[in-house]
Formats: sequence, structure tokens, C-alpha cells
Amino acid sequence: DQPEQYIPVLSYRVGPFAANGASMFSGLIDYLNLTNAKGGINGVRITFEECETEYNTSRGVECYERLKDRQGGASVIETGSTGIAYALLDRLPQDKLPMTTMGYGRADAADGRVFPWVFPLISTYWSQAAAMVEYMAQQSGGMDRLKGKTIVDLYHDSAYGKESFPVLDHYAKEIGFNLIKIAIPAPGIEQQAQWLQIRQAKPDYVILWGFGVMNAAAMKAAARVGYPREKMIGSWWAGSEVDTVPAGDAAKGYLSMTFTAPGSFPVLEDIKGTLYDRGKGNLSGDAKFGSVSHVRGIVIGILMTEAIRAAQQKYGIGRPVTAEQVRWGYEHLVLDEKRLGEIGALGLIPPMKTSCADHEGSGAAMVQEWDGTNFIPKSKGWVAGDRALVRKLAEQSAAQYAADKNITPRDCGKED
Amino acid sequence: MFYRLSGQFRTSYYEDNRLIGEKLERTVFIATMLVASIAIPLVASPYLLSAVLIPFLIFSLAALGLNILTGFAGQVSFGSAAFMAIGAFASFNLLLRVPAIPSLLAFLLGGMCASAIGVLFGLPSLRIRGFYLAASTLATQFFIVWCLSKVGWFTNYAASGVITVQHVAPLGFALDNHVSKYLFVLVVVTTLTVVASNLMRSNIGRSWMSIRDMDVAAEVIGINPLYAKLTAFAVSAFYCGIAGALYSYAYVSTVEPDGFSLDLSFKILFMIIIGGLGSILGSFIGAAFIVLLPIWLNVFFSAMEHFSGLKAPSGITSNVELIIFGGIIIVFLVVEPHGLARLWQRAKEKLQIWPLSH
Amino acid sequence: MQNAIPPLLQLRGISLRFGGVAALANISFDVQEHEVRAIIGPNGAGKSSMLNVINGIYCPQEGEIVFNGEKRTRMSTRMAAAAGFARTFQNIALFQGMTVLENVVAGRNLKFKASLLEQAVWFGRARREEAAQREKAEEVIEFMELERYRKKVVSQLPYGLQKRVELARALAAEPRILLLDEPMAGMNAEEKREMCRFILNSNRRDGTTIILIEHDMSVVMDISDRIVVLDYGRKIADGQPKCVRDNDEVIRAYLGRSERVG
Amino acid sequence: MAFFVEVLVGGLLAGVMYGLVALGFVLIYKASGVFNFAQGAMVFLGALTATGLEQQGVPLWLAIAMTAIFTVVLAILIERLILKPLLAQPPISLFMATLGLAFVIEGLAQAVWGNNARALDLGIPDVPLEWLLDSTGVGVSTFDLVASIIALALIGVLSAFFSLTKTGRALRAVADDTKAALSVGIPLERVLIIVWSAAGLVALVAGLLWGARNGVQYSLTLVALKAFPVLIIGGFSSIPGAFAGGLIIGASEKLADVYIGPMIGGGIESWFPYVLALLFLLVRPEGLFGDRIIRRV
Amino acid sequence: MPQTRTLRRATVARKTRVDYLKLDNVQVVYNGMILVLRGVSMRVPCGKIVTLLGANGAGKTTTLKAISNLLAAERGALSGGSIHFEGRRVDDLGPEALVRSGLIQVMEGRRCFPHLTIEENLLTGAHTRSARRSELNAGLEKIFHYFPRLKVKRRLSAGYASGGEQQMCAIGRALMSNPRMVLLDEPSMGLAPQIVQEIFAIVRDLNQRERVTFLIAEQNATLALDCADFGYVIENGRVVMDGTAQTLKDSSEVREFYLGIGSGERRNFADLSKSHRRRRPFLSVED
Ligand SMILES: Nc1ncnc2c1ncn2[C@@H]1O[C@H](COP(=O)(O)OP(=O)(O)OP(=O)(O)O)[C@@H](O)[C@H]1O
Ligand SMILES: Nc1ncnc2c1ncn2[C@@H]1O[C@H](COP(=O)(O)OP(=O)(O)OP(=O)(O)O)[C@@H](O)[C@H]1O
Ligand SMILES: [Mg+2]
Ligand SMILES: [Mg+2]
Repeated sequence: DQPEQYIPVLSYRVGPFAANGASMFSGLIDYLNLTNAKGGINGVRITFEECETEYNTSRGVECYERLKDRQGGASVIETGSTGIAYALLDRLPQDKLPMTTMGYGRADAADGRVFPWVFPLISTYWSQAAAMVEYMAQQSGGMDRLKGKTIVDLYHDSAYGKESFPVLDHYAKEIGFNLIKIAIPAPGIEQQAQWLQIRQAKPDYVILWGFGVMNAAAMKAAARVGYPREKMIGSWWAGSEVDTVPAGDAAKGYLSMTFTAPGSFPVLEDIKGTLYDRGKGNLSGDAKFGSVSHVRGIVIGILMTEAIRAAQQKYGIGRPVTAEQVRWGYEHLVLDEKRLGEIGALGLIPPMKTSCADHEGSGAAMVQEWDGTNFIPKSKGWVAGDRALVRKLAEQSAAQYAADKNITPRDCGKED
Repeated sequence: MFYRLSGQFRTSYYEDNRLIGEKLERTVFIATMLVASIAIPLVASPYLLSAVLIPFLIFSLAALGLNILTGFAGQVSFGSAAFMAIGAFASFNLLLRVPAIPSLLAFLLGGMCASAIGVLFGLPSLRIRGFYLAASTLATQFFIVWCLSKVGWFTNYAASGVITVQHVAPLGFALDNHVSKYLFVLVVVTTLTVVASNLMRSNIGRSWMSIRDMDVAAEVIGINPLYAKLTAFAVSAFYCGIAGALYSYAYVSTVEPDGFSLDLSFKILFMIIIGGLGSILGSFIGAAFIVLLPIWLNVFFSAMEHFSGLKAPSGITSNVELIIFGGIIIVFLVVEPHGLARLWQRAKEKLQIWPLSH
Repeated sequence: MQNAIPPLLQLRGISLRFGGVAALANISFDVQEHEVRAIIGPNGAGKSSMLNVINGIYCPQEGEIVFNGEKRTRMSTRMAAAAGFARTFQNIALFQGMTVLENVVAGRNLKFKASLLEQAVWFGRARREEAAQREKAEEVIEFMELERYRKKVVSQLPYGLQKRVELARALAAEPRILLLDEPMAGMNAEEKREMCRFILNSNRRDGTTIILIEHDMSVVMDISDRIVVLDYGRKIADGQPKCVRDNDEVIRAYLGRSERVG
Repeated sequence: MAFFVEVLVGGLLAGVMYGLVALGFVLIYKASGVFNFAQGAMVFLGALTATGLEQQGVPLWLAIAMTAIFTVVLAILIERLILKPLLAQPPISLFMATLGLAFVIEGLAQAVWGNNARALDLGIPDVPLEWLLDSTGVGVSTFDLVASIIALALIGVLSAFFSLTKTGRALRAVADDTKAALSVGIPLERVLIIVWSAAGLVALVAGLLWGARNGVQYSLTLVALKAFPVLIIGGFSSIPGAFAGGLIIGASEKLADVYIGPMIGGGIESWFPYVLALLFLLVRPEGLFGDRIIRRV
Repeated sequence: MPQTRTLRRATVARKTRVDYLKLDNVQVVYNGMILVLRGVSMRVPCGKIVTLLGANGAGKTTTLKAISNLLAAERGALSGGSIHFEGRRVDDLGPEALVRSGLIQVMEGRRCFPHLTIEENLLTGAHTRSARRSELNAGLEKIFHYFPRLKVKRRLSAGYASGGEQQMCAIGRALMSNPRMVLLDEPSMGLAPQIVQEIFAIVRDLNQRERVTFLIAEQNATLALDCADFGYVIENGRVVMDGTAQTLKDSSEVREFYLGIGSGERRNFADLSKSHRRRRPFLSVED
């Protein structure tokens, strides 16, 4: 029998965020299936089991507890939900199970010394905010040109919406631009008043740190008050087809951040050829193939298999590894251009390298534009903000957390 | 046949006022408690304890709280999650800011805070009734959650408003593993359930029910609606507050105000309606129904797929589960509109006269 | 004779209007302690409204109420309860979700003194009180011959029994004044007789003052000491049964010629 | 000042859209005294079915007509399977049943049509009318005008239906006392089907308009949330109340958000309408136009 | 077409003249458990007035509800027996169909629609009729003629009306349907003596002039028996006595328990002695 490595999939395919969740988790499953179709990871098959969380914390915890010990134990967990990820935070060290929070969750978890089990891979919210500012500066012709400009942060009034504050506040003070924060309470289906305010403020950019229907509503409202969509930059959770398609023409020209580049890549072709053309794709309806959410799911899968591969490299090739060993793998990911090229994902994500202390790996992001039917790259390559600043903020915050929770940070120097 | 009440005579009113009247039921209750407190911690898997039983008990407690207000005192509320939030955040702040405060006391005071706010938001009930009152309790729900997330002090200025609760050891009993958490929750929930039953068989319980059934007549026999309604709000909010504290300290440990959303409030309301308004047992049955049924459906469908080897298109199963869940709610209501507890009671009555049919 | 003792309850110039329609216009009458005082009149005359004024559910626009020597322009419902008013309603106002026993014990709620905390732990005073009040309530239940229904939820009882439970709830409060709004509607002769027995027993044994609205003339004539007759908000007669019975205006407005009385 | 007017007008127009959603609730409440939790799901279902059909290549008008027929069929099913067996049961049980219904509808809609977000183009432009903007500085779009006209027309027709026709009277009777309504021979079955069809059609209209605004996606179920405060202010049982309540909520919510919000941290739209509604209720416990609460002993 | 239908109905009615309404061994259970009617059989001939006597809780209301098929709304059900109306089996017919075929019930406890005005209440009674406005107005006038008090209060929400006014409204509402058979549940309850007289006068009048058949559950047995042709007495869910009104009036039990006449003369209500025989005089059925 082929050795097996087990990954529980905590997905949400019904409920308010099903449109995102369904494609994303299909992407993950597609990549796992692709890996298996190619003989697994050095011959180790990946098995997985899905559990519906409805994006609901309580059900997420239940799914986690139900699946984590199945089939020889879970290797890694990825919930796609901030609430569930938070709820699992305390359970991970006890279960010795790594969790990835790709593009969401606590930004300070990038400090692996305090959060040994959490991996906010590729980029955190803070890196995203820094990259946003960096992009605006590029467009304006330099950081100093931002001085005196007005930037509106239209944010979802929730924990998520406020994630950008520390970084944006810092930049606003340092560079001297005028930051206006406007909250949109959930669900945010009606934004007429806020957009009238925005029009009055005549901002140079509007950051749309939105979620769900709020994004389409914002684009529509922007169109109504005549604010150019080209000046709106969404966060990456405000940057998928789910957000732009419903807005119809109003979305044309809209920009958003992303940590996965739009476009066609060999790995996508591979999945299409190996799975979809043979009717084995996981998406219901091929229309969503290659959509932003789908690709993000694929990337989650890539990172999972790469971490397992790295762990095998150290602990025994061709044998299943334990969750603790997978964590080691996650801490020693080296996805340079060469490796990315081998996977067929060169350019799909920024090259990244993790370590015991750095659980983020990259910190870069890309700006994409909606051309009416597709997202296309807008920024020239990957953009990263002030990495040192973000790292400093993360370390401060993590230290605070460690103090509150009586955690002694790991000494990364002593680990290999 | 075995379910017979004959031969059981009560000789004093003390006896007739007992918490659980029938001998058999008493035995069953004691057996359940023994199993719950000894057998389950010994044999149950961590999964069962920490992902099923603990949330079930906590939601039962919240449902019980809401049932006191809605089922017994007749004031429908959509704000129970907000009171849970108050309980959670008040306990968090007390433990954070009051040096050396015993955690049990912090929880108690957290519940009291919820109580106090409950009284405040209960005031409109003196004038507003029915669905109007229900809809206006939404103000409570949204306002409190907004406050908690806007005022940094409540979340100890956490950047995004998320708090991670402290490790606590009530009465030296550290809540650091599934079993201890489960036992602690079990003790709290049992105690509060007994207290609720006491209230229901006392004068205050009757006052609540009379206000619910016919407020004019209640006033005419001398019941003070102000007192009755506000105590109901207070006690209910207290229960929800404690449930909130347990939710954060014995279950998820990292919470944000938005976690106590309207959805949660609705969920708790559904528990008591499907379980049975005005029934303590109903709160538990309802919580079990709403918490466990989706899990069972999920497990069932996974098993089906596993055994049949058929793979339904992704997303379909989840939607089918949802449809079945809704369908089952409707079917149960059609069978017994007064909730599962009433269904159970009717089954019991049938057993008593079995094998005769009338 | 009656002048010697001041009346227990006096209503002076009571007027009550609902958006321009006068339900009661300048009504005055008094009630002596221990008497059975009947109010009769055609439908819509304002009898129930009168009771509502007496125990504070309606607030009259004019007039004053003198109870036990105290003058006030309106009663408050709870004050009335505390002062010993108990009442039954024309449209049964029982606590439908509660059992007969609970309804009757609830009638005694003013006798409970234990605090919320004591009730919560079911200890000491709360426990003793519950048993003591229960005993009293059981006496009433026994007296009203409701033992068989003690643990039945009232909503499932037939109409007539509900009326009886309502009377039991009122009697359980050991009232000083009992306001009865058509307590015998929907009963047959024998059942009415029983109700009369309960009412008169309370009146004679405990000295309860009774104000009674009833449309069955034989009952009213038999058991009441004095009768007030209202006619669309006006008082048209007041006096002892035999005077009222023969009053022409009463016959015209209310009794009708063919009513056989006694 | 101009800004104030602009916000005010924007709020009023938003209010019209809220009122449209509230209207569906009112219909059911008026006919059965029940708060229909599934109204949001019905809004979603209506819009999703219409767009789903359209994407299958059916012309839009035909898709809408087919959806309307489907709505009536759904109403018949609801009557048969839920309302009839739950005849004359306490409103809270019916409320719960509508919750079950909401789950069924949501699950069904997504199982059939998938959970993609879709755009819906009704062909009504949603950009401010130039001449109006130029002359008054107030942005009102053709879309707003159409929505307002539709809302007013619906409200007029439905009010007339309820107050002038025999069936309307029967509906109110059913809400007051179902058993008594049965005893006088009101055909409950037909009456309920009519109401639920009407509520379904109103939901369809609301779904189409909201869908054209924000796209057709699950969050359409959330527009129901906006209807709560509208209902409280207007009164659960008043059709014109839904409209008036919508205007009041829309206008005050936007003004508060712009003028009060910044002072206390923003995002007050989440609770402001409810608190406002609560204040209204303290003065008038049955809303502005709702049926008076009759308490008489 | 409507004409032929009436014609057909009429012939059916004539054929079954003897048993216009017929109950055979009807049993009713509430909640699937509580057996309330234990086999009630009765016959109501066409064009007659029949009264139903019985103590509180005997099952009068339940019998009437069984006939008009209103039990389902209270989770009650017919568990045995059959009911025929105009020769047709009707126990599975909905209440609406029954009203259309001419049988209407006035429910116990008034049951007006509180938020509708008195006039609207009356009009709902005519829901099954496809009458023109003028016919409706004529109907209204007829009711107002019977109950002048209602005319005064026609614009008042029924919920605010006095008990008696509501009762008149409920009766008037049923009459608005132009019924051919009326089930009256305690029509005299809460009405002033004059109006009670009036009600029975109306019953007699409708019966004689429009040949409306009545089944009346009534506690004012004196009046009911005066007005009725036949009577049934039920106790504890069973018919324990039946016969012409006169036979019942002459029976000593009925005299004592329903008419309040003990040993030849009316007993005074102020007499506190317990009656020598307790309730349930006819049969000692188990509790
Ligand atoms: N919904 C119900 N559920 C259970 N039992 C019921 C229900 N309705 C009535 N009963 C029972 O049925 C029996 C007969 O009731 P019913 O109302 O028919 O009596 P009735 O003869 O009309 O009495 P009354 O003169 O008091 O109106 C009673 O014992 C009552 O308890
Ligand atoms: N809250 C109210 N609003 C409007 N009108 C009212 C109100 N209460 C009573 N009325 C009117 O006042 C009049 C007197 O009513 P009341 O109930 O006192 O009559 P009643 O003498 O008890 O009659 P009945 O014998 O029929 O019970 C009635 O015409 C009634 O319609
Ligand atoms: Mg009256
Ligand atoms: Mg009856």
C-alpha cells in the first residue's frame, strides 16, 4: 500500500461566504488531487477529508476536533476563516499541529518565536497595507510625493477591517498624508452617504478594505458619485471575481491587492489537463476555473505539499511525516524562482523563504486591475512595503502577546 | 408499562414541590448526572468533550437564559449574544484590571454586568410588546457589539479588537485541558439549571409566567410588571453573561466582539423555540438539536460518501444538509408546534397509559 | 341605618370617555362593607368599564374614588390589589399557560415575602412560604371543588371551569372587595347555584364585600343586597332588588316586559 | 447646505429601497400575524432564479415571468406543507417554521444555481441624471426614479387591495383570529396562497432591484436586516407604513452617519436605525401606522 | 347554474328531511390522547330547532366543532363515527366548504376580529357569498335591525366593544352568510335579558320564515327548551337523554339541573345548602 499523508479540509461551501469558499477549497483539493495524480509527494499519497464549517466559529472548532486525529493525524490545518483561526490558536500547541492563515489572521503571528504553530504565509495584512502605500507612492512618483495627499480608508467595521490601522497610521504620520477612515458596518449594502462624504473629501486614493457584498456596493456607489475606480485599491479579500462581477460595468478599472498573480501558469494548465479535462475537477461549473479564489486555494495546496516535501527531505523521503515535522517543513520553505519554476508557479506567487523567526516568508503583493472580464496585473511585478517597519510592528505586538499569555519565546538561534 | 406513577403518593406539599416529582425521573436524573460527571470524562474522546459537549452545555445555558426571558416571562429578545459578549468582555477586563481577583468572582461579576445592562435595555419592555419588542432588542444587539469594538478600553486596545483570554483556575481548578474545562462547565451549568428550576417553582417564576400569559390580569392580582419584567431581563442576561464567559474561557479562548453577532442571537432563539418555550428541559433539547443536528448530518453524509464511494459534486452535500436541516425543523414543528420538550412530555403521557390508547 | 357606618367604597361623579363617546357619565354610588352590590344594565352600558375604573385599569376623566376614607382621583391597579381588591373578568383572563394550581397560588402572590436570592436557592423562607401558601391555595381549590383539575393547564379546561378557576384565583387572595364581571355566564342553573354558594360563602364567612355584574336576573335578585342600574353611561336606578325590579325605567331599558323574575 | 440636501435625498432614495423589502414582511404579517423570517431568502431566490434563467439564455423579461410563476408555485407548496399543518398555532412556532423554510430555500437556491455572484443588468442606468445634477447638484439616477415609482405603485395597489377588497378584509381577519376566520368560511388556503404569492412577487421585485444594485449573491438575504427598523417605525401591519418607515430610516440613518458618526467613531449605521426605531416605539408602541394594540378586559 | 345547484340541494334536503344533520357514534380525541366525545349520535331534522344541554365540560362545544370541522385548529380529531349533512358525509370537508353549503357556527366566547370594525366583522361573515354591494348593505341593515346597538358602534374596532356587543357581532356575522343551518354555541352568554329574548325571537323568526335549522348549545335551558323542538343532553362525552323539548322539560333531572327548579319550585340562589345530589346525575361514568 501507498503511504498516506492526511490533511483535513475545513471548508465553507454554504453560508454568507460560500462564493469565495467554494472556489478556494476546490482549488486546494484540485492541487492535492493533482499531486496524487502525479504519484504523491515522493510516493506519499495525500488523503483529505472535508468538513463544512459555514464560516461559523463553533462549527469550525467542531470540525477541527473531529478531523484532527483521523487517519493517523492531521498534518496541517487551513480554515480560511479568521474567527475559526482565532478559536484554534490555543489548541494548536496542545495538539502540536501547524496552521496556515494565508493572507489573513494575526499579522504578528509572522513572529514564529511567539507563534510557533501559526503561519501567515506569503504576506500578512500589515505587509499588504505597507505594499499598498508603496504602490501609491510608486504611482505618485516617490514616497515624499504622498505628502499632503488625501487617502480614504473605507473599511469593513470589524476586526478584519481594522487590521490595516497600525501600518496606515504609521505611514500617515511619517509621510504626512491625510488619512480619513470611514467605517462601513456589515453588511454594507448601502453606501450612498459615505460616498458623498468621499466625493467631498476628494481623496487621491480610496483604500477599500472591504468584505463580502460591501465591495460590489462600494464600486456601484463610486460609479454613482463619479469617483474613478482606477483610484480605488481594494484589499485582497476585496479583489476577486465575487467582488467585481456583481458590480458589472461599475467595476471596470478597479484595482486590488493580491498575493497570487492573475493570468495563466503551467500549474493551472496542468490541473486543467490532468483533472478538468477528464471530469475530475472539484469545482462545480468550470466557469470559476482559474478565478482568484480558486487560484488562492491552489496556492494553499502548493504550500502544503512543499512543506511536506521539505519535511520529508529532512525526516525521510517517501515516508509520511508527523505534524510537528510538517511544521519544520513550513519553517524551512524555500520557494525561489527555480523551485517555483519546477512547480509551474513561477510568477504566480512571490518567491519566498521562511524560517523559525519569519513565518511569513515574503511580504510582497501585487496590484491587479479588473478589465471588465478578467483581472490583469497592474503593478510591475511584486511590490513590498517597508519590511523592517512591518517586522518591527509584528515583533512588538507578538512580544505583548507573549507577555499577556506568559509565553517564553523560542530561541531560534538554538534550532536548526 | 414500566412508566407508572401509581403507588406514588405525596404526603406533604414540600414533597409535591420537589424539583423532580416522579421517582423514576429522579432516578434517571441522578443516573444522567453520574454519567455526565464521572463516566463521560473518563471515556469520552477529547473531540466529544471539547467540540461537542462543551459548546452544547454552554449554548444550553445561554438558551436557558433566553428561555427565562422569552419562554417564561414572554419577552422575545434578539439580543442574547450581546449579553454573552458583555459577560465575556467584563470577565476579561475584571481579570485583567483587578489584581488577584478570583476567576470565579470575575465570572460572577461579569454575569452581573450583563444583568445590569440587561435591566437597562429591558426598560422599553414596559411599553413595547411582542414582535415590536423583539425587533427593538436588535438595538441592544447592535449597539453593544458596536460599543465593544469601538471603545478600545474594552478590548485592552488590541489592534483589531480581538482578545485572547487569560488562563484561569477557578477555585484552584486549572482550566487547561478538555476534561477540566468540561467539568467546570458542567458544574456551572448544573448549578444554574437548578437555580432556574427553583425560580420557576417560586413566586417569581409564577409572576413571570403571569406577565407572559395576561399582563393586565397579572397587574390586577398585584404583580408588579416593572419588577417582574426587569428581574426577568436581569436573570436572563446574567445567564447569558455567564454563558458568554464560559464560551470565551472554556471554549474558544480568543474572541472578538463581532463573534457575538446577530446570528448567534438568532441561533439561541431558535434553540428555545424548537426545544420548547417555557421549558427548562426544552432549552437543553433545543441546544442539542441546533448544535448537534448539523454535525450529525455532516457526519452522516461524509459516511455515506465514504461507504458508497460516490462523490457528490462539491457544495451540493453542504446545501443538501442545509435543506434537510430546515426540513427537519419544519417537520418537528408540524408534529408539535410547542417544541421538542412538549413532544417528549406527550410521549411520556402516552407511556403512562400504555397499552390503552386513551 | 347605613348612614351610621361610612361606606367602604364611594364613587363620586365618575365620567369616562373614549374619544368623545361617554362610556360613563357622572356616575356616583357607594358600596357598604360586607354587602353584595350588583351592577346591571344593557350591553354596552358601561358596567365593565365601571369595574375597570374601580380597580384602576381605566382612568376616569372626572370624578373621585373614596376607598376606606381615602380620596383619590384614580386607583392604581397594584395599589388596588394591595388594598384587597380582587377581580374576575368578563372575557376570562386566566394565565392560560399555567396549571390551575399555579393560577390559584399566583392569586396569593402578595403574601410572598422571600427575596429573589432565597427563591433562587430554594432555602429557608422561600421553601417554607411556598408550602404554607400552597396549603392555603389548596383550601380554596378544595372549596371550589377543583381538586381533579389541580395540575391541568387551564387553556384546555372547558369554559365553565375556567370561570370557576378565575373565581378561585380571586378568592385565593383573601380579598376585602371582590369585583365579579359576569362570573356565571355560560353555566346552567345548577352550576350557577354552586357559584352563588362560593360567592356568598366568602361574603358571609369572610365578610368579603362583593360587587357583581350579572345578566341573570334571578341570580341578581336573589343574592344582591343593593343594585345599581346603568344605562349607556347613565345611572338610572339604585336600590334594593325589589325596588329596582319594579322601576319602570329599568324595565324599559333593561329587563324587558317578558322577563320572568322569581 | 447643498451637501446636506444631497445626503438627505440619497437617504430618502435608499429608504425607498428599504421600504420595498419591508413591504414583503408587512404582507405576511398582515395576513397571519407572523414575522416571516424567510423573506430575505425569498428575495435572494427570486433574483437568483431570474438571473440564473437569464444566463441560460432566456430573455430577461421571460426569465422574470417564469420566476413569477415559480413564486406562485412556491407559495402553494408553502401553504400545503407548512402553513396548513400549522394552522392556528402560536405565531412564534410559525416564525420558527419560516426559519426552517429560509434554510430550505437558501439551500435549494444554491444547490440549483450554484453560489457564484452574478451581475444583473435590468437596462436601467444607475448614474446621476446630468441635468438634475447640473441644475440642483443632487444626484438622482433613472434607476432611483424607477425604483421609487415601482415602490409607490406597489404600495398603492396593495393598500387598495387590503382596505377595499373582500379578500383584503379576509386577510386581516385571518391575522386577528384564525379559528374565527375559519368558522365564518374564509377560504384560508386560497387566502394564504394569495398572500404568499404576493409576498413572493414583492420579494422578486426587491430582489431584482437590489440585485441590479449590488449583484445577485447570497448577501441579498441580508437586505432583510434593513427592513427591521423600517417595520418598527412604520408598523408591522401597515403598507404605507413600510414606505414611510423606509424614508424615515433612510434619511435619518444617512444624516446621522455623516453628521454624528464621525464624532463617536463611525459605523453607527449598524445600530442607529434600531435605536431611532426604539425611540419611536416608546412614543407609539405600535409604530407610526401599525394597528393599534388592543388590550381590553 | 347557481339556480340548479340550489335546486339540487333542496331536493337532497327534502329527501333527507328527517336527518338533515346526522351524527353517528362520533368520537373526538384531542392531542391524540384525550378522548372527549365517547360516541355521540344525534339527529337534527330539517327546519327544526334542536338544543344541546350539558354541564360544563360535557362536550357541547366539542360536538359543535366536530360538526363544523374546526377541531383541526385545536389539534383535535375525529377518531370515530361519521357526520352527515344534507345526506352528504361532511367529516372531511373543510369549514369553508361547509359554510358554502350553508352550515355555519357561532363560536363560543365571541371571537370577533378585534382590529376590524364591527361593520367589517359583519362583512367577513358574507365572505362566502358572492353578493353585490347592495345585497350586502341589505344584509347589514337586517343585522342592524336585529341589533340596533351594533349600528351605533359600527365604526368601533370590535376589540373595544363590550362583551355583549361582541356577542351580538359574532351572531350577526354568522347570519350574514345567509345560512341554512346555524350552530349556536352559548348564544345568550353575556347578553342582557332583553337581548337574550331578542336572540331567541330571531332564531324562531329565521326558523319559521326562512326555514333555517338551528342546533343550539345553551345553558339558559329555560329559554332554549321553550324555543326548541328537540333536545339532547350530554354528559361526559355521551348523549344521556334525548327527546322532544317537552319531554325534557318534564324530566325531573333536567328540571333540577338545567332549569333550577327543585321539587316543584324554583330554588333560591341565595340558598347555601349543597344540592342533595351532586353533578353527573344521569350516569356515573368513570373519570
Ligand atoms: N384543546 C383541548 N385540548 C384538550 N382537551 C380539551 C380541549 N378542548 C376541550 N377539552 C376537553 O374537552 C372536554 C369538553 O370540553 P367542551 O369545551 O366541549 O365542553 P362544553 O360542554 O362546551 O363546556 P362549557 O359549557 O364549559 O363550554 C373538557 O373536559 C375539556 O377539558
Ligand atoms: N377601551 C375602549 N375604547 C373604546 N370604547 C370602549 C372602550 N372600552 C369600552 N368602550 C365602550 O364603552 C361602552 C361600555 O363598555 P362596557 O364594556 O363597560 O359595557 P358593559 O356594560 O360591560 O357591557 P356588557 O354587558 O356587554 O359587557 C361600550 O359601548 C364599549 O364599546
Ligand atoms: Mg361587560
Ligand atoms: Mg362550551
